[in-house]
Amino acid sequence: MVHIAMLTGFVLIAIGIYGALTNRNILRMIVAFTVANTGVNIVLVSVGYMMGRTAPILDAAVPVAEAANRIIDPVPQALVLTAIVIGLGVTALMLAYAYRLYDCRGSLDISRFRDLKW
Amino acid sequence: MDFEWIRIPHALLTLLIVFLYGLLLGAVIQKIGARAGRRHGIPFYQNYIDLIKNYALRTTITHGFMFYLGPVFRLTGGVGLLLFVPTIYGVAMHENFSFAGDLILALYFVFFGSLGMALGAGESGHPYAAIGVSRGLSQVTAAELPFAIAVFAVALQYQTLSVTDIVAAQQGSVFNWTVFTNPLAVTAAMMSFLGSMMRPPFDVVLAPQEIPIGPPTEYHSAYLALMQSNRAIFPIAKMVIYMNLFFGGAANWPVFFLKVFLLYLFAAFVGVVFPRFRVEQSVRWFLVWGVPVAVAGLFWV
Amino acid sequence: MVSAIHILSTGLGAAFLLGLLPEAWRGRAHLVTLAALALMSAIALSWVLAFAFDGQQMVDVFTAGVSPPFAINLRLGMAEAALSLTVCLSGLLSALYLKTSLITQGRRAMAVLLIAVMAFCGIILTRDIFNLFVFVELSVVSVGGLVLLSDDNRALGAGFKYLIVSQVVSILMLLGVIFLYHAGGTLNIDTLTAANAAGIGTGGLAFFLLLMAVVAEAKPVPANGWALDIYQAAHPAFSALFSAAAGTAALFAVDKVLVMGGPTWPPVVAGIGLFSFVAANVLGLSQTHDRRLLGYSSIAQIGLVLGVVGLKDVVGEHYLFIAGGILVAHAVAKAGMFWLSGLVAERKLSAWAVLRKNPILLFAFATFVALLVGLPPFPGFYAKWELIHALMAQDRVVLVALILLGALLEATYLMRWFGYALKRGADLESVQFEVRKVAVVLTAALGGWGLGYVWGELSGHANLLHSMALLFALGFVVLDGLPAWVKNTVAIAGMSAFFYVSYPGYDPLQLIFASIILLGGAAIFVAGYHERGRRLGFYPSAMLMYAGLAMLIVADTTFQFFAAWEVLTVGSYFLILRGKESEPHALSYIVFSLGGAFALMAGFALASGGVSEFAIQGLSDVAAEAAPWVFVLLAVGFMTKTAAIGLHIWLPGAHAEAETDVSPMVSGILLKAGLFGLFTLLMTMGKTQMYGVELTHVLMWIGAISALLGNLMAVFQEDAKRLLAYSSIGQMGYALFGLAMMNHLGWLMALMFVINHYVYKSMLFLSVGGVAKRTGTKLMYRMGGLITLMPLSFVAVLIGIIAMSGVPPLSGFGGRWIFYNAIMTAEYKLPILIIFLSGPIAFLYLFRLIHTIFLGQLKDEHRRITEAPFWIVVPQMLFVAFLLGFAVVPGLALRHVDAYIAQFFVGGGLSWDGLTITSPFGYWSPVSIMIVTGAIFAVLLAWLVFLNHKAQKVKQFNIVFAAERPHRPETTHFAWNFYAPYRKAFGFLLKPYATWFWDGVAGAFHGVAETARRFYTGDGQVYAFHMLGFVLVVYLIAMGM
Amino acid sequence: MVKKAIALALILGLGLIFAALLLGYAPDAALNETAAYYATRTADEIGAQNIVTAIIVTYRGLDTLGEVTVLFLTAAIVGLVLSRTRAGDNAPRLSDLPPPGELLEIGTKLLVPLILLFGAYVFINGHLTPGGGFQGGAILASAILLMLLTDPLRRSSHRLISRIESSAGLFYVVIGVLGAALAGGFLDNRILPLGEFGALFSAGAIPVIYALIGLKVGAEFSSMMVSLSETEDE
Repeated sequence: MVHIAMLTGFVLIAIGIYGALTNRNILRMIVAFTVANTGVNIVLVSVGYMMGRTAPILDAAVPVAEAANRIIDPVPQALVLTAIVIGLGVTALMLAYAYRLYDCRGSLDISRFRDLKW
Repeated sequence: MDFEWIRIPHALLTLLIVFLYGLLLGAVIQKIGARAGRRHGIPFYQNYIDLIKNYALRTTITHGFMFYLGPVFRLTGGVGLLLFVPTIYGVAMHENFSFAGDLILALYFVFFGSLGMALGAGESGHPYAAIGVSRGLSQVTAAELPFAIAVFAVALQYQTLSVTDIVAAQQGSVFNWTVFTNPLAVTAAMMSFLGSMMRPPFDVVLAPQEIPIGPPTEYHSAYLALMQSNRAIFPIAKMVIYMNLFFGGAANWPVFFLKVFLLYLFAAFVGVVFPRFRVEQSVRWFLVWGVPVAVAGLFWV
Repeated sequence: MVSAIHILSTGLGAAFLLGLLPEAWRGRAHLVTLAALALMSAIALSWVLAFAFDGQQMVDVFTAGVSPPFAINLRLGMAEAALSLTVCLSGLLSALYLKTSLITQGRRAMAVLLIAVMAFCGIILTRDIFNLFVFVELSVVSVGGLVLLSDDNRALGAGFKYLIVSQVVSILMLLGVIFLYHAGGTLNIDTLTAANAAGIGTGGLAFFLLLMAVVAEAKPVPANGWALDIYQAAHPAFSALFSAAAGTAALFAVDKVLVMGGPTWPPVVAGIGLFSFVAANVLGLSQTHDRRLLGYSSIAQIGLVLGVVGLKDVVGEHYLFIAGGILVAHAVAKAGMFWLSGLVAERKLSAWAVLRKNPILLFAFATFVALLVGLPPFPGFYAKWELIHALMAQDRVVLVALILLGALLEATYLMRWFGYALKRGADLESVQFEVRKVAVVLTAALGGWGLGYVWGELSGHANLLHSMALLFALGFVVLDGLPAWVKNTVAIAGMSAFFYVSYPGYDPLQLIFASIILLGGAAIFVAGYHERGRRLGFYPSAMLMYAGLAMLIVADTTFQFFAAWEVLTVGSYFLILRGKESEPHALSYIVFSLGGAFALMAGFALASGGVSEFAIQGLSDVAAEAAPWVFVLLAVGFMTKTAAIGLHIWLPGAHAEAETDVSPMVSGILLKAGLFGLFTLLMTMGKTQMYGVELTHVLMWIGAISALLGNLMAVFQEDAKRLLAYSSIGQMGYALFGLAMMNHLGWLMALMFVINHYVYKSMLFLSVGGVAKRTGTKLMYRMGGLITLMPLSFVAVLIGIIAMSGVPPLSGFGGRWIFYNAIMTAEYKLPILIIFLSGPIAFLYLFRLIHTIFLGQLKDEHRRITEAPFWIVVPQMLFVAFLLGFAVVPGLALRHVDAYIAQFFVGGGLSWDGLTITSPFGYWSPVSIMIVTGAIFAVLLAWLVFLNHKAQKVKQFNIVFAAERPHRPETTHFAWNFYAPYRKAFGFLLKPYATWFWDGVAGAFHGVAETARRFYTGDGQVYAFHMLGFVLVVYLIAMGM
Repeated sequence: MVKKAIALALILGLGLIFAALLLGYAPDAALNETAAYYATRTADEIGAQNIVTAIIVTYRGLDTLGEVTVLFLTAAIVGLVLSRTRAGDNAPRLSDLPPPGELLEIGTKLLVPLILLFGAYVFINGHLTPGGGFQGGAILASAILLMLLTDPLRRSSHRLISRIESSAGLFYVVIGVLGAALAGGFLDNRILPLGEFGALFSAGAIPVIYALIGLKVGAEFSSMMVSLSETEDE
């Protein structure tokens, strides 16, 4: 179960990166990266998952005393939230770039932006 | 070996003898050369006459300061060279001023006159003078090399740089002469000797038979006379060194006259047999033939 | 003390506060930004001071009131505080520099800048790997934003490439973080280390991913195309921040992360770092765009530090000193250079010539270059010294070689650039620089000096900035505004006083060298009165050289020796660079000199076995297996300075193109530094065999061949100063030969050459320089007949060439006499033959020198010129007097040295009885020679005058040849190609094999650079390929290890 | 083609690493030390029911502050970038655009307050139930999105948004600093009483912080959307 989730995550990362490496269109690259990010996030949460346990919320169902044996690892959950938001921030920044790039060159082909080299 | 005032008149005496003999020898050798070429040649007293004539001439011009000093340098070089080396072995009055320095002094003093002469000639502004100097200097770098190595070999052989000591070591028997104890070094040195005597095949520096060339080109009257004086003294001074280093020196004047004459004759003999080298040819000749022999002589020791 | 967390909270708080300010309050917003950055810097500074002076211990800052590993904690030690300070200060200065831009862009831009600085500090401070990720992402986003500030539209592309790559990096990093968490059960670095998480399950792989992610932030070659583009296109003030702060933060992150991984990974990181260092420097060679070049240099420097980080265990206790030294020097210098580039309008390297308009900026530029190259007294210098020693202590010879190669390449392009700035480009009309920006640059430069002081204090060696000589020299930087004659007087007085004060402390050998350096130097300075105006830059450079020389001869330890060596090298470089056409020659000088210096450093390190404070005397007991290598390294180092054949190609140009009074300094005095080194080497190490070959014999050969070829090349020069320069090669060859003979008289001869060469070469360079000043050319065939117009110069040259050729009665003969006596006991005869050959060759060029300049035909255009300037003639006359005196009483100087040398050799000395000097083989009486020669000369002259007193001076063309009267001096002056037949005979020896060889080396490096840099195609996607490929290749290599 | 092949090769290489990670992964049987600490100590130390919230806001509060800052940065940069191109714009007139339609207009009027309320609920209860500042903030922003859909030319007050954004951020930092000054460390939530476990006003400063985060995130998303929508006008 965990392995399946994790495999899914990895496959998504691989697909995302492959997409980013082969698509010349900037928007497609950005989308590919979001796919890869999603994959990363899946891997992230799957690491903390433990079979047969419940969410780390100490309500009536999970008394404090039993918490250590009843809940899944809360840390990856916290991390993934942060990772998602940061990923979102970077994606937004890339989109802003895409906008400006298109604005100044009229094209979204990454290979057109090679004036700086060597 | 310190200075005493009496050395001055003694040295002047040596100088006088050498000077007179040098003038004579020059003419004799020239005559021998002429006869070998089936010409009549000059009388043996010709050099004395020329010298007196030149000293007496009154038309004198100068191109400047160095021009004026050139002949003085030249003759100082010749006289100095003679006087820094003991002329007659074992005779105190002909040890001259050899207390001032050893063999090395003599070797380097050779250049004193040449340098001054070259400078004086240079100021004349005559391109032929400069060309002569250029050729002469070029040739001498190679010509001196076998000699220098031979001298080094001899010095090593006798473990001294003092001319007197070197001569002393050769006394006793003819076979103690360096020419027998280290024939290779002497052979090499004699090659250099040819190069320094301004005779064919190494006389491109002065090229006396064609247009005048070389340092004396612009010199005349008393200047020329000084140089002629030098031409009498300087070769003999040089031959004294050769004699002392390689041929056992001379213990008295007759032996001296003989050895010097034979050495001079050797140069003249080669001169009439061989045609003239161009500068680069003579440079190569010395490097190809002279240097290996000299090196062999060095390792003979 | 304010908690370190407030470095972060101040930045963040101010960033948010900016959002509350009205849009129109841009000036005030900028002030808030500056205030926040200043506050952050102040906090960091207070900690730095506390660590440095109050014995403050490292502190952990807890957040959330919970102790780690359960909450994030920050750590603040000396390193963190210092690096945070670096980051904050570069942020502050950049913000100040960017004032106009920031005000135009508005408060949002300022907030981004603040957050960037805050994020870099966060990377440095945090001890939690996920928190590290957050700060890294923050820095990515803020960098992405700041790149947009550039006016250059291409910056957009660069920024986007950066984002692409950082996406890849962040994916790797997150995977690494989460799996490391899984393996170690925590995110805290210290706990992970303690738990050895990298050794559990997938922890190793996870660690690898994390490590690669942080290493990628340090922009290793080749996964760094994006960084170069950013450096090139972004606003320079931002690039300054990016290079100084981001690089610093990334390196510290690597350092932090690396401890978790166990012993496998440091070598990998070291390999990556050093590869980057060398590769980036090679690539830098072919850059023509200033900012991109700086980018390559940044990558190289950061690579070097990365290498040191990887070698942490090897360098041991000096780790912080070394890594920190290189890092702060890099940060300050690189930031400064980027700020400078913002003041330069064009992007060509030669466009930096505009800095010439402002001495402050030029001073700053020089400071930055020196910081980067690691010249004394800057931190990089101390750090490199310790680094090489630490590596040598562990026998990491290959690493030492790599680092020195990289450093040399870097020095090459930086120095080349400096040369361009100083010499290239047309003279521009005056340019107005913004005072604020100049102030920022100056602050950085002064900061560099301050750091130099600090590192000197920390070094455990004597602080160079405490050296009187160096301080005196640096004082001239301050005095530079005064008129030249005032400075000249101060210099002469200072050097004389210094000599007077130090005199009692010198041993005879030092005394000889000290007299030449200090008194001789002062004598040459007399010529300096000729210069009008202020002569900017001359005195600091010259005094720097003299200071180095003065420090060199009294050096006790290898460190002092090396430091002095570098100081004199730098000073002389600046001095040589002053010549009109000297830029390429100065470059080749400094490159050779630094190469030689590096050889010295390696040699010293090898000799001491890595002990950085090592007495020079200790060279005499170097372990037998290392000794030959030490000998070779040191000898090569010293021979670059004496310009032994093969290493000589820098000399002719450098000496010939230098200014009139500089040529004697760099020829007559500077070359002696190499000889002094060789003296020291042979005095301590003596004869040394390598594989059965006696190395001193090799030196003899080198000396002999140098003498021959130096002289031979001098013969064929048309340029008078070049002729003298080549002759120096020959003369130094003689001296080297004498030393290598390893007998008493050989050394005495070398010393004689030391003195004589100084006198006559200084004199000749001055005379020739004076003539060149008057005639406007250095080509001898264009002169001629100047004897009557410049009689004093003529006399100087005359005496000079007589002395130099060794003709009695002048002092040159003494050298020859000692030489012949010395070779009598030499064990090895063959090279002597070459010396015999080269001796007379000297006559050729000397005669040519005097003849073609002073004799022969006067040219029409020179008929009105006068004697050389008074102040240039004065020192020449001093030298003439000295030469005549020295010829008569050489014993005055040599006697004591003779006695001094006696302690090194058994027997073979001279005896100095009365007027005659006696050796075991011969004798020499200078006074008698002088008197006899003088007397004969006087008598004959009197005789000639008596006969010819009425000689009439005739006109110039009163000569006759080939039946015509010459009328044109040009066609009558036999001067050009004076020794044509000689060339036919010896020309084959003159093929410039050495030049071809070095050209080939240089060409190969440039070729590699030109080809290899095409790897950076400029395509962002390709850069992502590089990144991934880099990770995989490192993985494969690491797995293979 | 070559490029794809290389890309494929690289991905395969990456795949090897992934495979190693995947195959080497063994799920923990019990909570590791850190997680166990959170499970057992959160109630006492933080007083939050939702352990994830406790971690996000307090234990790893610095991360969260950074996270918020990332958003702030992005918003600022997007604004910066887009305002540059927007300079000198000629605003289009309403009449150029098709009307949004009655359903949307009325739906918007009805839904926006509800959405806003829901968002506030989510972030205020972040320490008790799933959800929190980010989720709540995103919900808030969706209300703004709805408004923009209805009236693309509505010039929402940048100033207001940025005020909210900045002051929320500033307060967040201030609370953090207060934590350092008054309690155990930066961002310590115990500057306010922990209250009764499970109550709305409990867990110290967490609700306040989450509220600030919610506002801030909402404002940031809104500002980004507004900026983007305004550029789209041209």
